[in-house]
Amino acid sequence: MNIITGLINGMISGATPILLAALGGTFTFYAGVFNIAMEGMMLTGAFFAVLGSYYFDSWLMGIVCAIIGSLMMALIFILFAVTLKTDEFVTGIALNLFALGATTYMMRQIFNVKGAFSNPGIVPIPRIHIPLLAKIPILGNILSGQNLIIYITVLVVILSAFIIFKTRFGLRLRAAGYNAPSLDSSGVSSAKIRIWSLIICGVLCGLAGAFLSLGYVTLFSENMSAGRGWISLAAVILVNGNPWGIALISLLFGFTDGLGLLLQQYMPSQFTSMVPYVATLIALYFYSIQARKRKA
Amino acid sequence: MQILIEMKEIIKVFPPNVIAVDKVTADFRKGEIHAIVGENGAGKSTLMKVLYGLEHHNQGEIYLAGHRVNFQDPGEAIAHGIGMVHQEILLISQYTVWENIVLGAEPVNFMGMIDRQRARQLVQKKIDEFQFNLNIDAKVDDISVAAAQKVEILKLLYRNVSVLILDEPTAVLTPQEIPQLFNELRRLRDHGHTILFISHHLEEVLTLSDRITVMRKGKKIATVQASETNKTDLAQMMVGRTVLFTTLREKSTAGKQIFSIENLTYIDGAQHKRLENINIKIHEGEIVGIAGVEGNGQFELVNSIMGLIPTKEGSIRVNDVNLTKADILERRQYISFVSQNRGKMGAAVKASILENVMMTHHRLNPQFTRWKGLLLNDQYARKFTEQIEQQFSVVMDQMDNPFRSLSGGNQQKVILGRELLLSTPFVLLDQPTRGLDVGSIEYVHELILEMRDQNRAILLISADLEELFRIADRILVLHRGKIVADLPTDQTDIEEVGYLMLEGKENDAKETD
Amino acid sequence: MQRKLISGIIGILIALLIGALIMLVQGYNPIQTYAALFNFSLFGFYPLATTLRNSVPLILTGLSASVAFASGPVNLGQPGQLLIGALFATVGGLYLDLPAFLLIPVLILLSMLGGALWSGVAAMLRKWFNMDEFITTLMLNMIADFFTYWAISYPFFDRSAYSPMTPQINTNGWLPIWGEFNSNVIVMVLAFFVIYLVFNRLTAGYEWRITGHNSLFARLGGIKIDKNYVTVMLVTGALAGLAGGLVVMAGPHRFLKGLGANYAWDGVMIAVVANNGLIGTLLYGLFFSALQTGSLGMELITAVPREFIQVLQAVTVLVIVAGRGYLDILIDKTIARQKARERAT
Amino acid sequence: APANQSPETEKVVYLINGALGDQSFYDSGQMGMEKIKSEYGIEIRTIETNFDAGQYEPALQAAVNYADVIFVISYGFEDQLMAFADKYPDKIFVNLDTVVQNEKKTITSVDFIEEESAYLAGVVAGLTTLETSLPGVNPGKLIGAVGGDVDPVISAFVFAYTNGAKSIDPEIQVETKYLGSWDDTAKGKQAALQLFDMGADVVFQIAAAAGIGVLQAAGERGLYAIGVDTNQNDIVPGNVVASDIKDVGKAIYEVFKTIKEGTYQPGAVLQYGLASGGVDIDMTAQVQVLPQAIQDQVLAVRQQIIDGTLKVEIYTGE
Ligand SMILES: Nc1ncnc2c1ncn2[C@@H]1O[C@H](COP(=O)(O)OP(=O)(O)OP(=O)(O)O)[C@@H](O)[C@H]1O
Ligand SMILES: Nc1ncnc2c1ncn2[C@@H]1O[C@H](COP(=O)(O)OP(=O)(O)OP(=O)(O)O)[C@@H](O)[C@H]1O
Ligand SMILES: [Mg+2]
Ligand SMILES: [Mg+2]
Repeated sequence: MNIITGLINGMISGATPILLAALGGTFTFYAGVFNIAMEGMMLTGAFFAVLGSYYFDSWLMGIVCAIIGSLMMALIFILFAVTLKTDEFVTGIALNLFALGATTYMMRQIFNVKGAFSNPGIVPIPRIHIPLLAKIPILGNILSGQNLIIYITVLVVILSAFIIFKTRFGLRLRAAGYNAPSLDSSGVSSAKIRIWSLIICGVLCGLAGAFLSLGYVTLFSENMSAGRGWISLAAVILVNGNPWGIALISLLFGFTDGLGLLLQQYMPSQFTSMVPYVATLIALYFYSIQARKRKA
Repeated sequence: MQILIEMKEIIKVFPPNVIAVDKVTADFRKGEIHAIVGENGAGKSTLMKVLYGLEHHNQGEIYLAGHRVNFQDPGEAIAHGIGMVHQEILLISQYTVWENIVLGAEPVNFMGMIDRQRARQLVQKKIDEFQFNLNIDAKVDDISVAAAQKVEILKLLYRNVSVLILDEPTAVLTPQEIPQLFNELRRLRDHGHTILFISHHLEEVLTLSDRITVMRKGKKIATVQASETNKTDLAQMMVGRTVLFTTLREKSTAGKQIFSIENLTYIDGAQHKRLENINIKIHEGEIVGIAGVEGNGQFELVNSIMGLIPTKEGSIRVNDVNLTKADILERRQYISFVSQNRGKMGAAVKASILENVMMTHHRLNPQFTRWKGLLLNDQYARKFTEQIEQQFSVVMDQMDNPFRSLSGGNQQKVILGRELLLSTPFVLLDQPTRGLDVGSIEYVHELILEMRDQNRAILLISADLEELFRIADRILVLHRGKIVADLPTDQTDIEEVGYLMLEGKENDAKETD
Repeated sequence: MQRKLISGIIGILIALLIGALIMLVQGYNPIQTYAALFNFSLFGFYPLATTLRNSVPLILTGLSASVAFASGPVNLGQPGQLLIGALFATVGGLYLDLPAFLLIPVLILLSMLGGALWSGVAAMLRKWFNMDEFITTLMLNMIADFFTYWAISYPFFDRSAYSPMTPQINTNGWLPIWGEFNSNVIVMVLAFFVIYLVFNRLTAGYEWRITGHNSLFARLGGIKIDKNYVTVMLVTGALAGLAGGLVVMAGPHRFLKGLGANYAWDGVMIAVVANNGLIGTLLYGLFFSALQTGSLGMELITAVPREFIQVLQAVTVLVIVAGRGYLDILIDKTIARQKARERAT
Repeated sequence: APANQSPETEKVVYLINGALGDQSFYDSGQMGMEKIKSEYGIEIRTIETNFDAGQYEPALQAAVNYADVIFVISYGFEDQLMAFADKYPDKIFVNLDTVVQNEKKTITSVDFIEEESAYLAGVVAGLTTLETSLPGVNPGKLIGAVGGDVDPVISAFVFAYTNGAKSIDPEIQVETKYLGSWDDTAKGKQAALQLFDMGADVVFQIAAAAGIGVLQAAGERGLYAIGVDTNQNDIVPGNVVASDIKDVGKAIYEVFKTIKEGTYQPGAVLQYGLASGGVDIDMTAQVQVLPQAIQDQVLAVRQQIIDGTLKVEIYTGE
């Protein structure tokens, strides 16, 4: 029982950073930006979260700084990809490289360490205990007592689905991706919509980073995003940007990640490490089958 | 009448050095319908896009009601009451009709949420007001090009703009729909709207507009009162020489049968019958035209013949070879094909002219390759391209330049030349003159007749009835996936065909009873 | 062509200038640093040879990405294909006993086979199940990474080693080294000529290019695009696999942990920077190799930390591409404006 | 023979296959470098090759061009190291952590007997999981370990750790998780949480930076962890009961001292075990967790190993 709850909790916390970044990515996806910089934005967010939390002695400032940091990356993306019309793919690759180098360099310059900075002075983001939910048998342990960001993430999923499919901004956002000249001709600047989508992506990736470095663990380590941004990209593409689908894929990924660790009793760890990626392939398989059915 | 818009010495150069608009000075009055005519590439669209803020002019000034304006983007133009419908349809195919119409001016509630109810009501009201036949909840992807054009126009009407710019709005409408639109435009004019209107159809222009501006090669040639000019004069101003409007068709002597489709039926993924029991026979030296409103099965017919969609029922034959199940390469030994969409199906616009010219030849003509087809014969391909350049009088700079650097008319010439030289017994032409100017159309028609004289069988799909009457020997009318009439051209007229296109066979209703 | 070269060079110069500015701000001496960079990558026989040798995997994976992108398939699987190619060559080198003139070509072919096999998996997933190669190749990269790690940890593990690696391959499979000059460069140049020929002169290459531009047009022209898709995937996989095989045969002569490093991603980056042009890929591959090789010298001579060099590289990539693209637009616009002004007067 | 004729030992390079910042192994070496710098006033440089196999050879070449003494952690490029040592016999090569011997026998190897300290870590873990009086410790006899990747060094750690624990109580079971990563701290934490969920109450981290996640997991659950390579006991005070020390820095310092003093022996294999002080167990912390009795017991075993009365089995890969 304990292991199952553990697995579920592991799934939730494993899914959260991927989900947040992927939701950011879904805004840019709909706006027609080929954005692969989630990895770098998340990593920058994680670094600035620790920086803010440590210097201001406040997790809230940590979150604020994470968002600011990640937004700076988004602004660089905007400067190059939107304003200077640089290839989005190159911009993304370069930004990821930049984020990795810059966070490591700053960690060395500011904290005088390499590798990881962990310090009791870093204030973690608190867990939220919801008295009512906590009383529910079995589920109580899962519904209550999670990290604040996890509850925020749930809200973000709902809000994203609402914004994208129900609001004026959403209609314009999707229009920018489907057919930018049409949107431009309708009197709405598609470049502006792309900029906004990147800003939203920056904010959400900042949150994802904050969860990584102040939520799940309380430290910053080099390259601590460890490929999660790429997984979130795969999630977005896999379900064509649908926020609910993204939530599902992220949970699947979080689950298989934990499952992989659990399966190490039965097979070599190299194979268990493949589990999430194989699961993604399988998910893609089912998605393609479904898409084909829909088409036929 | 008072002058509303004044464009003074507008110059627009497309990087690096295409002078699209060359020092044009023009004025448009409040409450007039003002047509702009000119050959392809004359700069009509560009001039209008400059006014609409979609392109930015390099030199010159624009005045709106006496005030100097310089719109940075269409948003600003719309805010000043100027709206534009584009030549190429600019709608979001994934969105419904009403979503497309309200996009950019959506009614919302306090939360920024789109007020669906109100939006659909507003749109429906406009549709009713103008008596357009449109389902507001249909996806644009699923509606015909003509319907899409109406959506474009509705988009403007919805915004209550006072200046409407329409770039070739009638190109895809049926003869029956055009008067309807014209009446609407007249009504708008009478309410004080200004309508700027681009068209290649000189007759339309003459009936509809108050004044006409003629452009040629980026320059304005003249602005004339519609009542004081005629078709021949206009054409002469446009082209710079006299153009004859005559029927080119001659009585042809039909030989043996080349092409046949028998009992072709196509049912799409959504179980809709898109083609039903199609039978077409074409003999050598015969041009058979297919008339019909777009979306009545032309697309599926072309795709079936070309092998883009599988044929499950019926058969397709050329020269008694059964091509029903053949792959595309095999079909291409018998079929030449000119598509209606140059950029999408007819060419790779970013590839060089040379590379576009070689297509299909490189597989069918052994002279294009060496070493058993492994290596390309560059020399031969170059010679061949030169041949096309001369034979079809293509104006090109260098054959290694990208295909898109050619003007529209020249692009079409290259494609026609390529397909013509394939020397196949059967030729499929899908709207080969869409968007071309008078001069180019004339040339394309000559080419088609030349093919006929080489005893090929030609299937010509066209939305332009004048074109069909000019060169086709027989006209088949396609309506809702069925061929509802097969008429020798000299035994029918535009009115009859136009009626059949819209209503189908007169006794259709009886048959289904 | 000439303009591409000029704007490329100007882009590089601007990038170096911005890099110098960042260094000044951070308190490093840019002149000294760049001197170290070029001293360790270009000036001298050994540096030059090292730059050349290191450029081989970059250029080959770059060519793989360029050919794929220019022909349509978004093959991002170079990292995985490189690893599998390297594994195939290694295993061949461990078990085959042939004279050098046979073993070297055999291992080269094996590595290409391995890479093609791995890209073939993605191609088949696309062909049979319509699964997007953009994602499948990404996932297959991870899977290849873990799989090869398993292979060198268990079945092919060198029992005398302290970390996961295979034993050294048969010395007959080692690529000859003449002085400082490693013959992997020759294989790479050969591969370049072959792929250049295929892509630009052969009927197949023509069809790939046209398909990359407009697949519907290609199809209507009688080109079998599905078949070509598979061929392109296999060929580009083979190129990436070859990169892996050469890494083993030219360098450590065995498959060891960390073998793939970042070559393959760098290859994708180079392809994009070169706008999928083959000659451009070759030139930018050399440039990035020089940058990476020289970065060691920067670190050593001026004590500029490694991550700073990473930042510099990212800036370089961005500035080159943005500079080049924007320069083109700027030049065109200026000419247009000039022309308009002439007309106006 | 008196070792090196070259009196010049002004420039020293520390060449590592990975990257600094693991807060353990590589960093500990770096501390040794800093120490010889301040003590002898020499120039030092560190070259990190970041597991990039293509960098190994040029890095060696650069090191040879620059320095007189090269300390190298050569996992993965032993071959190249041998070739360079043979080619440049008047440079001093000191290989850390593995034994590498070139033909000319000029490479000095520093071999750490990590089994001895890992065995002690196992003893600590075994005693802790039996000590149910400690808060959170359950009666089950399960302990855990989290490794970065499966490799022979990690396997040696786990092997000795298991032996140490079983020496306390043969019924103790050891569960091991591998992360497939050395920097994914979140995954390190997840693995540790899973082990705690399975009933383990002590987890030994052998995963460099990613292992800090293990320590934080212990803090979150109120359970226990064992640090590695440097003293990590204060990273999460009250939950890290001990650290398995591997002092690369000390080895660097001591070897360099022999070079300066002229007693350096090229080609020697120096064993750094508990007795010589290269590896150790460290239980000192701000917040003491283990009862004195347990600490004494551990120290007693430690003494036995130093005395040679207890022979710790060496991992052979079987
Ligand atoms: N975006 C562009 N870049 C470069 N050249 C362009 C661009 N748009 C148009 N042109 C060129 O500018 C000239 C004028 O084009 P424009 O579209 O205004 O002609 P048009 O009169 O509307 O022709 P048509 O009747 O074919 O619509 C042509 O030579 C065209 O090729
Ligand atoms: N998008 C473009 N990019 C580069 N050059 C272009 C582009 N469009 C047009 N051009 C150049 O501008 C020239 C003039 O084009 P335009 O369309 O005005 O020709 P035209 O003489 O009106 O031809 P036609 O009557 O056949 O349409 C073309 O020959 C072409 O070289
Ligand atoms: Mg136009
Ligand atoms: Mg216990």
